[in-house]
Amino acid sequence: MNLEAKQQIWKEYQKEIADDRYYYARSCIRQTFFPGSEWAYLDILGNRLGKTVFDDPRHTTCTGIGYHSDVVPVETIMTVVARHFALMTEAGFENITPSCITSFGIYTEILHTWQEHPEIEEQTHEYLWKATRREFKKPKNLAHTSDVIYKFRHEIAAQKKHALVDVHTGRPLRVVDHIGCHYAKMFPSKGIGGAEFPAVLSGMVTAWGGEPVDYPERRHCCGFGFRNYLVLANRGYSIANSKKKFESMQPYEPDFIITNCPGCAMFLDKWQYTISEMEGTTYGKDGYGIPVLTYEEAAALVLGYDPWEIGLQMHQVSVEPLLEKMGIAYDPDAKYRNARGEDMGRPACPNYLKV
Amino acid sequence: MYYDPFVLPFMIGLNILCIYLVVTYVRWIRSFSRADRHTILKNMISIKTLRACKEIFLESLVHHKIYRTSPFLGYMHMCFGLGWFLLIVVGKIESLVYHTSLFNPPYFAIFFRFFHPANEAFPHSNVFAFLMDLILLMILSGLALAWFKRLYSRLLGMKRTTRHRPFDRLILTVLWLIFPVRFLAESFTSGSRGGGSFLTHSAGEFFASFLPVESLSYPMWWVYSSVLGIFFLLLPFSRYMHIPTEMVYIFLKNWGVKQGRKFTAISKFQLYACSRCGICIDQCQLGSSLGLTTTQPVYFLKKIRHHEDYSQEIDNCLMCGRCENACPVDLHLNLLRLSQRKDYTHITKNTYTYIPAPRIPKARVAYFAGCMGHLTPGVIRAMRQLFEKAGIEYTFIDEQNGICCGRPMMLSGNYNAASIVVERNRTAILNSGAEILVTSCPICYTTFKENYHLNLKIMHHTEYIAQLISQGLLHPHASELRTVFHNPCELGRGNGICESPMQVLQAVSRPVPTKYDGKKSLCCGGSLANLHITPTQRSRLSEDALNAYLSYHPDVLVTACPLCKKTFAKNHHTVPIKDIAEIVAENC
Amino acid sequence: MNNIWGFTISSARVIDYDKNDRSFAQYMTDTVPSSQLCIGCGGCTATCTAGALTDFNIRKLQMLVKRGENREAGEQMHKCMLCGKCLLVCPRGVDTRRMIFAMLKYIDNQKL
Amino acid sequence: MNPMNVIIIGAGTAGCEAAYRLAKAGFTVELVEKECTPGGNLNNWFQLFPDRKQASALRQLLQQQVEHPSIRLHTDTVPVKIERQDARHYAMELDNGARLEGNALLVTTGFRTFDASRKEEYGYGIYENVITSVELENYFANRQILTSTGKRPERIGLIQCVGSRDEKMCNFHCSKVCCITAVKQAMELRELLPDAEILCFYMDMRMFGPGYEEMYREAQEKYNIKFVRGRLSEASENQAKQVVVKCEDTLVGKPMRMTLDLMVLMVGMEASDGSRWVAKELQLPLAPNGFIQPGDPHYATNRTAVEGVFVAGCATSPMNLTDTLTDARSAALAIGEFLNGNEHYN
Repeated sequence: MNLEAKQQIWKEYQKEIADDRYYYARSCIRQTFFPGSEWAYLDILGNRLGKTVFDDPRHTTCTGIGYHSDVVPVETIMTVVARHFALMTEAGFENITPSCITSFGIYTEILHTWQEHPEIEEQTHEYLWKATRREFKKPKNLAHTSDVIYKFRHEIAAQKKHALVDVHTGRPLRVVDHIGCHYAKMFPSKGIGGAEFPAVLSGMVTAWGGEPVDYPERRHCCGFGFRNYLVLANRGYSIANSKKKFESMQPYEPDFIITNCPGCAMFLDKWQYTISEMEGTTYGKDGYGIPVLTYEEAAALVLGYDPWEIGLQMHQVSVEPLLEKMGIAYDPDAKYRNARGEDMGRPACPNYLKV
Repeated sequence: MYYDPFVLPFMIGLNILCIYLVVTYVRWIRSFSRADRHTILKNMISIKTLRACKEIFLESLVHHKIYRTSPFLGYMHMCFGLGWFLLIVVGKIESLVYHTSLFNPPYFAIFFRFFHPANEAFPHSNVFAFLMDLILLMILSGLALAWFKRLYSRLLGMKRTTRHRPFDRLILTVLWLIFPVRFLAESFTSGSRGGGSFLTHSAGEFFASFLPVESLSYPMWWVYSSVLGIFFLLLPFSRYMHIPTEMVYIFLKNWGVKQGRKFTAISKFQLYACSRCGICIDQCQLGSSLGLTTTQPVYFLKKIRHHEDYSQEIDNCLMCGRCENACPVDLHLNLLRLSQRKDYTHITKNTYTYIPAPRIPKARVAYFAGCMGHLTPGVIRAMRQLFEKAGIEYTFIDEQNGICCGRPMMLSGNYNAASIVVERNRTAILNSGAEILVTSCPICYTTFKENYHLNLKIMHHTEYIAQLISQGLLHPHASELRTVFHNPCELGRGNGICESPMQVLQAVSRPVPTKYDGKKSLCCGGSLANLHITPTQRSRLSEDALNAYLSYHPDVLVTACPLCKKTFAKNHHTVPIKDIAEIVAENC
Repeated sequence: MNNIWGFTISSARVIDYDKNDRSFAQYMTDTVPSSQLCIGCGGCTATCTAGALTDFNIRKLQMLVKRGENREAGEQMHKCMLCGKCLLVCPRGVDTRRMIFAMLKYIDNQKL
Repeated sequence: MNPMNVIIIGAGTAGCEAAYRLAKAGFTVELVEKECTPGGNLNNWFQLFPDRKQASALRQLLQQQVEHPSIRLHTDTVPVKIERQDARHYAMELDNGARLEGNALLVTTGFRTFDASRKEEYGYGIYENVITSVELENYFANRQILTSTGKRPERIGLIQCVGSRDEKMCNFHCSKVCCITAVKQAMELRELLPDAEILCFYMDMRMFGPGYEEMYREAQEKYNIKFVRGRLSEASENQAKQVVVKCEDTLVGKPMRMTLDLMVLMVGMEASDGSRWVAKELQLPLAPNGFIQPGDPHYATNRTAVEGVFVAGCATSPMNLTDTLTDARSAALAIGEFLNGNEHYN
């Protein structure tokens, strides 16, 4: 593969990312399934990089899941998003950084709609006012949180404790990146590297010593697709998409998958278990799965956070083989203990997937 | 007692042969179906047996069918068949007259000249001697022709002769030796002891003038007996198995045993009844147009008999019936070929259930254009016009959503599937309530007649038009057109419809007689029965056939089959190709 | 394996040319070389007696076989009545009828 | 010295154009035509593609050109004998008794349209409402499109590749111009019959010339011509004398049946009888498709295997008008070089 040619294409798609003072919009899925991930992000930005991030307890879901499942009308979602902007404005921030790819896509879409149709923006002002008596200003800068990490990837690399390298052999870890569809497929110019060759995650991987894997189904959707997963009748189609990706990446023997979309992280992780239960197939080495990390988790590991502190025990696919490769010390007993040190009990063991 | 050790080879050979033949035939006949065996028993004591005897005389002995191919060839075969037969029969009578006992040993007649002291006269002994010499001369003349044929086959009316196996050539040599050796043995005997007649006696004296015939004659009888013995022993494994088998086959055939679609015992009889005379070779257009030389029935049957790979030959046959028409043994060559085609279609309860039961308006006359008819709308239009002109009310069975008659499937061996299609079509035809079924397609015509079991009159449109003309319902006017008629295989050879088209053509045009008239017509090359040749080969075959017809310089080439018409129309020619119905419609 | 999930993994609809069994296609090419001449004009299917009454589509079936999608051919081929009309209309000179025989034969041998 | 003389057989587009170019270059020309007027197949055409210019305008231009004083036009006559004494001397007898002599021979015998009645399943000559593209041009000239029953057709089908690309007719070649002719004729039909449904049945749309693809787009977009990818297998006639056609809509994957008020067969090109006769007379080799084989497909397109005998236009292969005119001029150039003895290549 001619990487230089690829980088030529990326060049056209370089977006502006604010330097500091971010208003943080949490993700429904991420905070539910990978809560440690969001905590790690806030901690890295605040304590390691010295940035100001405002984590507003008042903000709500963007209703994106409902919107994409055709149960929330566009006026409603616009009003909800306008409220987020209002909260941001009230808090004195101008740069919004959603943690969720779907939220990011929705914000982008809405801002674009308002730009093309000012009358709709006007109407949203009215709806918001009627509903909450709030006023809002549009954010000056919209970036996904992975964009922010991408922006500071070299700063993180400078502080790294562990590189993305197999410490036993010195081989760079092979990392499959998976970009959420709504990151750049709708508005390619809003993603780093555009829709075809998004560089946001591979940029991090490269900066931290890993080796991004380019495989045939790299751009394929994880299969979540909202209605496709949420409606049981369509779920077979949903999982088939992930399976297609796994089959395509397996020959490259990736060390882990990195994603920037909460939904993708969850599906790529959990479907590995489902597929193994349904068909007996596993995709990692020796009956293990391929670990799936969010970019926050990856950054945290690089910076030397404790794996259980950032919630890696919440993953279905075990991360221990990865930790061992990277030479990260962990306490196996601590895996199933909560923050207070109490035993949480152990999940039932899958039939086929090794944990 | 007349005995000499030299008869032993003959007797051993003859006895072993007889035992072998009886065992083989009994085994085959036992494997006949119960119905077939019943038929045989029913017909055994009837005029049919006499008819079979007559046929054996005409075909196995006189070989009268071969005379159609060439008188020389016919004479040659007759010399062997009839000659040998007469030699045995007259010899037997001679021996009886001499010996006056019915139960003289079988070798006695054969070696009569050896056992009979020449000076001992008996009633008509001179006549018998003369007759025996005459018959021997006849056989020897046939032998000379056969030799000649090996060298210059074309002069005997055959462009190509059969390629034989080495083993067959060996036994051929043995056969050819029999009569010259007999001639020598008798001549030498005559030379030393007298006897014989104009041939052996003269030859005996001639040989005696320079040969020690006294000491040569006895060894020569040994040779004669041995040659006969060897011939009998080799016969079951050679093509000469046809001699006894053909006779049994003729009886079985006359008693009503039919070749069905499966390869059965009667097929075996036919397989062994093939004499490999090779008359089918020249008939086959696959040979004459395409240079294919392994697929003709003689080779096909040979391959089956000797268990060679004949998978390609199964498919590579036009089933035009030209070989069958020419076969002197009257073998069912098409059916034999078909019996080897496997049924590949899987039949389930859903097979062809998609075929709808059409609603057919009722009428006295039903018209079935056939699948191919829909690709030649000119034929359909002409038929419509003729029906209208003759004031016939008719119903058009396959005007919409017509289905196949089933014959193309049968021709490919798929009888089971075809039977379902047949049943569906049959219902449609019966629903029309028609008394006469007219079809434009000879292929459909054949199936309707053979497989539909319809209790109504089935006519091809040539027959029907001929009938309309003779009934005075159509009044065509004679035109000055010179027409040549290509009789479709299935119509002329297949169903024997040769008169009607000629009557019709004579009424509307000036037909030019050709050597391809009637059952000798060529195949157009479009045959659906051939599953092997490529479209290019088909084109070449049809081009050759077309040129053969066009060499008579007709104004129009007339046929009576949509498939023939379409096949011939492939190449651009100045002579138009029309269906007989179109010619009549144009001149009505 | 018990399916406690209420769904199964959808099989891929894509023609997986790498994985598909192309021996049927090869057999067809070998036995009926003219089958390669097809340009998919549909003349055969239009004139087809069986095709008028069912979803039997000889153009599509032979194309599926060429791509290694053999299953459908196995299911459908027996709808053909072998009437030979397709042979007469093919503008490319594909020996359609022989192609069908070849397919039937192969299906019979392979128990497809 | 007398000017050199060139005999041209066939005063169609190629013949007229080549005659004029040769005359302008100082040669005298004997131009032989079997019809009463020059113009050839162009005389049957109403409008040209892709610019929809009147064919009559071009025809008049060509006819004016052949009035050049160095051109002697022999109409209503055909050659009965051609004698080639050597590469530079030809004598030709005409059926009117005239004898022409020349120093080079140009064969511009053009093409004949396919005899549609050979494609019996389409019913030309059997069904009343089946016509050929040539006949449709006549309809256009009369500005009236009516069915045999005198009605304005509501649905018209144009059938591509009739007699071209058809193994069953032993014509393997593509006639090149029928696709674009169908597009043009469909547009003309639309102008005369704004409410009719017009469909083109095609195997491939081969839009090879400048402006052709654009015209195809225009036909789809502005003229609402429907294109069906499927070859017609057979046609029949119903009681109302309409044509019922069968094809497979291959893009849907289902057989389709449709009633047409008028069916137009886009007949292809075949080597003309004149070409065949000349080729036989002069022993010119024929290409497998029956057209005269040029000396070389790239650099000797106007030469033949016989030195001094040249060929231009549709006598060598199906061509559109543009290419025919170009080919004629190229032939004039090649003949000029040949006669002046300054050939650049052999």
